[in-house]
Amino acid sequence: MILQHLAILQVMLPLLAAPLCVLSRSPLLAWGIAALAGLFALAGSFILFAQVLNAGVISYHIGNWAPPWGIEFRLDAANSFVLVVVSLVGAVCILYGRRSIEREIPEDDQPLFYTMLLLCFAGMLGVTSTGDAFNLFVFLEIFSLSSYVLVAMGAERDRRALTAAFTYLLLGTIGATFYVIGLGFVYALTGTLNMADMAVRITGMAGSGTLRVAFAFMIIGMGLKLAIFPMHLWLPNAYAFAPSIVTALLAGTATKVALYVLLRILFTIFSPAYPFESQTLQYLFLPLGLAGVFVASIVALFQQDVKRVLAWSSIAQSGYFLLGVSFASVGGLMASIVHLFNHAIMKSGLFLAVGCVVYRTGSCSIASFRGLGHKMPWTMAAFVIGGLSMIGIPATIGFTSKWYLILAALERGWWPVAIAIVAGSLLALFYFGRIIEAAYLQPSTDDSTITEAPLSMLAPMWMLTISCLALGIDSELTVSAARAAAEALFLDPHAGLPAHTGP
Amino acid sequence: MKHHIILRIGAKLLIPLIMLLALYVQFHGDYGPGGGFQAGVIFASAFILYGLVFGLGELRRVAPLPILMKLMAAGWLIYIGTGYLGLALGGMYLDYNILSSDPVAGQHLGIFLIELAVGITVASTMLAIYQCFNAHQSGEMTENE
Amino acid sequence: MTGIDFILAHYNYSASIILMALGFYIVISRGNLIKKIVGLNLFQVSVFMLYISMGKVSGGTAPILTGKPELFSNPLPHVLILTAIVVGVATTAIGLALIVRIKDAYGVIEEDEILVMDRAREQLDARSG
Amino acid sequence: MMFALGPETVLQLILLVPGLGAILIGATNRFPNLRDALSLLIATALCALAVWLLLDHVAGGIARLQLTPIVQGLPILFVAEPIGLVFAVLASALWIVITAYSIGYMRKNNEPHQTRFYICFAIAMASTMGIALAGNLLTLFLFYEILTLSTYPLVVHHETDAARRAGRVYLGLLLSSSILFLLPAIIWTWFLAGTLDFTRGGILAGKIEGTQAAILFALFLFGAGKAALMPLHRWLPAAMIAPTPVSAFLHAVAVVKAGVFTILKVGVYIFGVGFLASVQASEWMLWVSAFSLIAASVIALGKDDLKARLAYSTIAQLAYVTMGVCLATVMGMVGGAMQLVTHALGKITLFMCAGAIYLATGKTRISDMRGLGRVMPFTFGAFLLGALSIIGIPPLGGAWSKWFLMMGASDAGHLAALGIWMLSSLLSLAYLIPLVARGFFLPLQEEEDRPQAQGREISVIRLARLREAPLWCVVPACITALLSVLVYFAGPAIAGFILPALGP
Repeated sequence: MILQHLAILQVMLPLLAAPLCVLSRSPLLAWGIAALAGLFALAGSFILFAQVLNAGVISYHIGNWAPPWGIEFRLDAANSFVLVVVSLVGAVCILYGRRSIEREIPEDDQPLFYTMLLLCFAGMLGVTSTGDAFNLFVFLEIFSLSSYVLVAMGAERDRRALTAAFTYLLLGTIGATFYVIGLGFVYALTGTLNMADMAVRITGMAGSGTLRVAFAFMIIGMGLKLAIFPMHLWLPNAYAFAPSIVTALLAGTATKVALYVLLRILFTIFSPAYPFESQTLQYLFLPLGLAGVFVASIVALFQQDVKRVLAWSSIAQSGYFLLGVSFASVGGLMASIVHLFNHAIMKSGLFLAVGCVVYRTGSCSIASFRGLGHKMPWTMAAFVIGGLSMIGIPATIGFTSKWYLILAALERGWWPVAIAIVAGSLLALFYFGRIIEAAYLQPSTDDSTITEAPLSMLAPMWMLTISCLALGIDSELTVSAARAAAEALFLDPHAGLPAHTGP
Repeated sequence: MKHHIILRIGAKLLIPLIMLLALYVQFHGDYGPGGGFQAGVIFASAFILYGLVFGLGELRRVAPLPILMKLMAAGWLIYIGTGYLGLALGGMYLDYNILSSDPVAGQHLGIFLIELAVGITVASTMLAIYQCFNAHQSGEMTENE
Repeated sequence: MTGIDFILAHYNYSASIILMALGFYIVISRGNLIKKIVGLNLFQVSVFMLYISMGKVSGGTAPILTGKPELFSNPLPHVLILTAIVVGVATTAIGLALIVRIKDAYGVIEEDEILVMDRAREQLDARSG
Repeated sequence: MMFALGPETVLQLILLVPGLGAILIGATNRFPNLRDALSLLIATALCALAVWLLLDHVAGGIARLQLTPIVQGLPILFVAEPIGLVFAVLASALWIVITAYSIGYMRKNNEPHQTRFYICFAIAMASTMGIALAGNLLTLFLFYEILTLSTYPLVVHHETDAARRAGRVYLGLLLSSSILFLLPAIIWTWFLAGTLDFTRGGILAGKIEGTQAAILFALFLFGAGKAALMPLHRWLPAAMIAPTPVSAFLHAVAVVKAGVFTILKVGVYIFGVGFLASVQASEWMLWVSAFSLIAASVIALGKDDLKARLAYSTIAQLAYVTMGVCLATVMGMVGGAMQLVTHALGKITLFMCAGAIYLATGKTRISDMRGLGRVMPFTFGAFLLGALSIIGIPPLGGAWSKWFLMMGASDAGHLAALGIWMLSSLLSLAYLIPLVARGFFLPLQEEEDRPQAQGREISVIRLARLREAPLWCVVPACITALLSVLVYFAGPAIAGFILPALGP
C-alpha cells in the first residue's frame, strides 16, 4: 500500500512529522522524528525515481478527483530527479543538524526549529511533486515562510539575521505574488490550473498578449526565488546569517526547487517554440547568466566571511543554470539539470563543513579558518574537495557539470559562451584558493584547543563529500538521469496526460 | 481597563454571541458560505475582545500559550490524519468518498473534519499571535516564539 | 474599441494594476519596516482582487446548489484566494514578528538607520578580522 | 594475482602501487627509517612494473585497462603505447634516484613535514604514471590536474610567505592554463571527433581545417602549461622556492615532462603527424616556441642564482620538444621524444648537483662557486656530464635528441629552425659551462682571501680537501650522469621503439 501512495506520502510524512515535533518537549525526540521523516523521504524518493524510470509518469489524484479538476501529484523523470536531490540534501542536513543546532539555537526553541525545518523540507518536496500550478504556489509559500523563520533563527549568533530574513521575506513574497499574477492570467486564458492541461490548452495562443504578460510575471517571480543575477539581493545576507544547517539546506535545495519551477514554466507550460520565449532565453537569460557568473564571482573574491563567499558563489552558479537553460536544447537542459544535482551536493557539503568550523570556532570569517587544516583535518579535507569540485577539477562532480555546459555551448556554436564558462570557473579557483591557503598555510592566530568536529557531524558531511567524488568519477548515474529528465521536459511535455495511476 | 464597567458588561454580552456565530460559520461551512478559516478568526476574535477588556493576564489564564501551541499542532494533525484516514480505508489521500458507505455522507464527514481542523488551528494561531505581540509590547515576556 | 473604452471595460484590471503599483512603490520607497509590510499587503491584495473579479460572472450568484438552474459565478478563484489570503496573513505575521525582534535588537525600525548600524558592525569585523 | 601477471594486472598495479604507497607512507609517519625505506621500495617496485610493461609491449602485448566513465562515452582508459612506456620507465627509474637523493637531502637539511613530502611525492608519481599510460585525452587531463594539485604542497613546503606567493603563482598558472585552454581544447576535440582515444595517425583528420586547426593546436600547446611555453613559464622559476629534490622532480621527472608529453601525445595521436603537416596548423606555434627557446636562454645567461639559471634552461630545453612537434615531421616527433628522455637525465643531474653544492657549502649563487670543483670533484664531474648532455655533445644522450630534431627540421625543409637550434646550443654552452670551468680552474673563494695561497700553484684536486655532500646526494647524481652516457648508446634502440607509433 505504501508503494502505491508513495507519491503523496513522500510529502505528507514530513508534514505529519512537523506537528509531532511541536508536541515533543525534548529536542532529541524532535530530532529523531525529523531524522526518521527525512530518511523516509530519501528512501521514498529513490523508489519513486526508479518507478518513474521503469514505468513512466506517475500521477496521483488527491482525494480521488481526476485531473484537471482535482489536484494531481505528477512525477516524471524531471521532478522525480529533483525530488531525489531535495530529499538527499534534506536528509543529510537533518542528520547532521543535531549538534550544530544544540550550539546555535536555544534549547526551548529547538523542537520548533525542527518543526520549521520539516515544514521547509515538506514544502520543497511538495513544490517538486505537484502537477497543479496553484498547489505549487501553496507549497512554495509553505517552504518560503518557514525558511524566513529559519533564517531569522540565526539572530542568536548575529542580529543581522533579522534584517536578512526581513529582506528575504519582502523579496520572496513579491516573487511569489508575481508568480500568482502570472498564473491568474494563464488561468483566465485557459481555465485550468493543471500544468500539463495548461500546456495543451495554451498551444495556439502564442500570439496572445495576456499570455506574454503571464509569462513575464511568472519568470520574474521565479527569478527572484532563484536569485538570478540582478534579483539576488536577498541571498548573500540570508545565507550568511542563517544558522549553519539552514544555510546548507537552503543552498542545496531552495534555489534548486526554484530552478525546477522555472524549468516547468519554460518547458512544460510554455515552450521554447513560442517566439517570445526563445527570445527571452537568448536575449535575457544568456546575458543575465553570464553577468551573474562574473559579477557574483568577482564579488565573492572580496568577501571576508566564508559563508558570504559561498553565498556569492551560489549566485554565480545560478548563472550557470541560466546559461544551460538559455541554450534551449536538450544538451543545455541536461547540463543545467546535471549541474542542479551536482551543485546541490557540493554546495551543501561546503556549507556543512563551514558549519563544523562554526561549531568549533564560533566564527566563519576567513581569519578564523587560519591553521584549521591541521586542527580539523577531516572538516577541511571535505572543504577542499568541495572547493575543487566547484572549480571543476576532473574526478569531481563539478567537472561533469562544466563539461556538459561547455559541450552544450559548443553544440549551439556559441564559442564565446564556452570560453566564458571556463573563465568563470577560474574565478572560483581564486576565491576558494584564498580560504584553503588560509586553512593550510597560515598559522592559527590563537592557540586555543580547537579540535575536530564530532563524528555525528562529520559522517553526514562526508557522505556528501564521498558522493561528490564517486559521482565525479562515474557520472553515468547522474548523467543518464539528467538526460531522461531533460528529455521529459524538452521533447515530451504534453505526452501522456492520463498516466498510470494509483488504485 | 478594570474600571470601564460598560465595556466589561458589553464584552460579556457580546463574547458568547461571537462564539456562537463562529460555531455557526464553522458547522455551516460544508453547506454554505463559511468554513474553518472564517470561523477560526471569529472565534479567536471573541478571545481577543476578552483580552482587550480584561487584560492579558486574564486571557493567558483562559487560553494559556502552551495549550494554544498544542491546539495548533492538534488541528494540523487532524487535517493530515483525515488524509491518512482515506489511505487507511483503501482510498486515495484526502479521499472523502471512502469515509462512509454513502459517498455523499463521506464527503460531508470529510469536509467537516477538515474544516474542524482548520478552525482549531486558525483560532489558536490567531490567539497565539495576539498574545505574543501583546505580551511583547507590555514587556511581560521576552521570548515570543 | 478605443483605448478609453478598453480601459473602462476592464476597469477591474486597471484597479488592480494601480493598487499593485502603489503597493510595490511603498515597499521600495519607504524606509519604515511597518510601512513596507503595509505596502506588501496592498500589493498582495491587488492580486486577490484581480482573481476574484475574474471569477465574477455578471448576474451570477453564489454557487449554492438549490436545484434550480441558475447563473453561478466561478467559485474556484474564491477558493484559491482564500488560500492566498491565509498565506498573506501568515506572511504579515512573520513580517511583523521580525519587526518586533528587529526593534529589540536595533532599537529602531527605520531601514537606513539599521543599514548604518550594520555597516559600522561590518567595518568593525573587518578591522578585527 | 601477483603470480599471474597479465598486462592488465600490471597496469592496475602500476597505478595502485604509488597510491597505496602514499597511504603506507602516511601510516609509518612515526618511524622515519621505515618510511624512507618504504619509499625506496615502492619506487623500485614501480620501476620494475614499468619495465615489465615495456618488455611486454616489445614482445607484442597490448595492455589496456578500462574503468568507469567520467562523462558519458568517455571512460577512464589506460593503454600502453611506446611513447608513454618510455616516459613511464624513465619517470619511475628517476623516481628511485630522486627518492634516494631526497632521503639524503631532507635529513641533512632537517626539513619539516617529511612524511607529507613523501606522500605527495607518491601521489604525484601515481598521477605521472596515469599521464604516461592514459589511453585518452580525458584520462590524461584528469591525472594532469591531480599532478598539479599533488605537487602544490611540495612547492609550498616551507610554508613561508615567499613559498605561499610562489605557490599561488604555481597553482594559479598551471590550473588556469589547463582550465582555460586545455579543457576547452579537449571538449572541442570531443565535439569534433566524437572520441578522445589516442589513435595512431590522429583522430582529427578531415574534421577541422585552416585557422580553426591552428587555434585548436595553440589551445593545446598553451593549455599544457606545464610545458612552460612563454609567456606561461612564470610558474617554473617561482617553484624554485621548494627544496631541491622537489625542483629536480618538477623539472626532470614529472611536471614539465608531463607538459611536453601531453604536447607530444596531442601531436602524434590527436592531430597525427601527417594531418598536422597537411593543415599547417603548427607553423606559427613553431615561432612562438622558437622565441621561447631563445628568450629563455638569454634570460638564463643573466641569472646568477644557479637554480634560477637551471629553471630558465629548462624552459629553453622544453621549447625544443614543442618545436619538434610543431615541425610536424616524424623525425621531429622522435627528436621530441628523445629530448624528453635525455633532458630528464641531464637536468635531474644538474639539479641534484645544485642541491649537493647547497648542502655542502650553503651556496646558491654561481659567482660564489669559484673553485668548488676542487673540493667537490664528483659533484662537479656529474654536473659537467649533465651539462654536456643538455648542450648535445656526443657521446652523451643529448646528442641524439638534437640529431633527430635537426633531421626533422631538414625533412620539413625548415632551415630557420636549424639556425635557431645552433644559436641556442651556443647559448646553452655559454650558460652552463662557465660554472664548471670556474669550479675547476679558479681558486676557491675563501683561499683568495688568504695571503699564503696567493701565487702558489694549486693542484686541481687535492684529496685531503674534499668536502663532498652526503653520499645519498652525490651518488644519485653520478648515476644519472652515467645514465646520460648510457643513453647515447641506447639512442637508436629508443628511436626504433618509438618510430612505429608515429606512422599513420
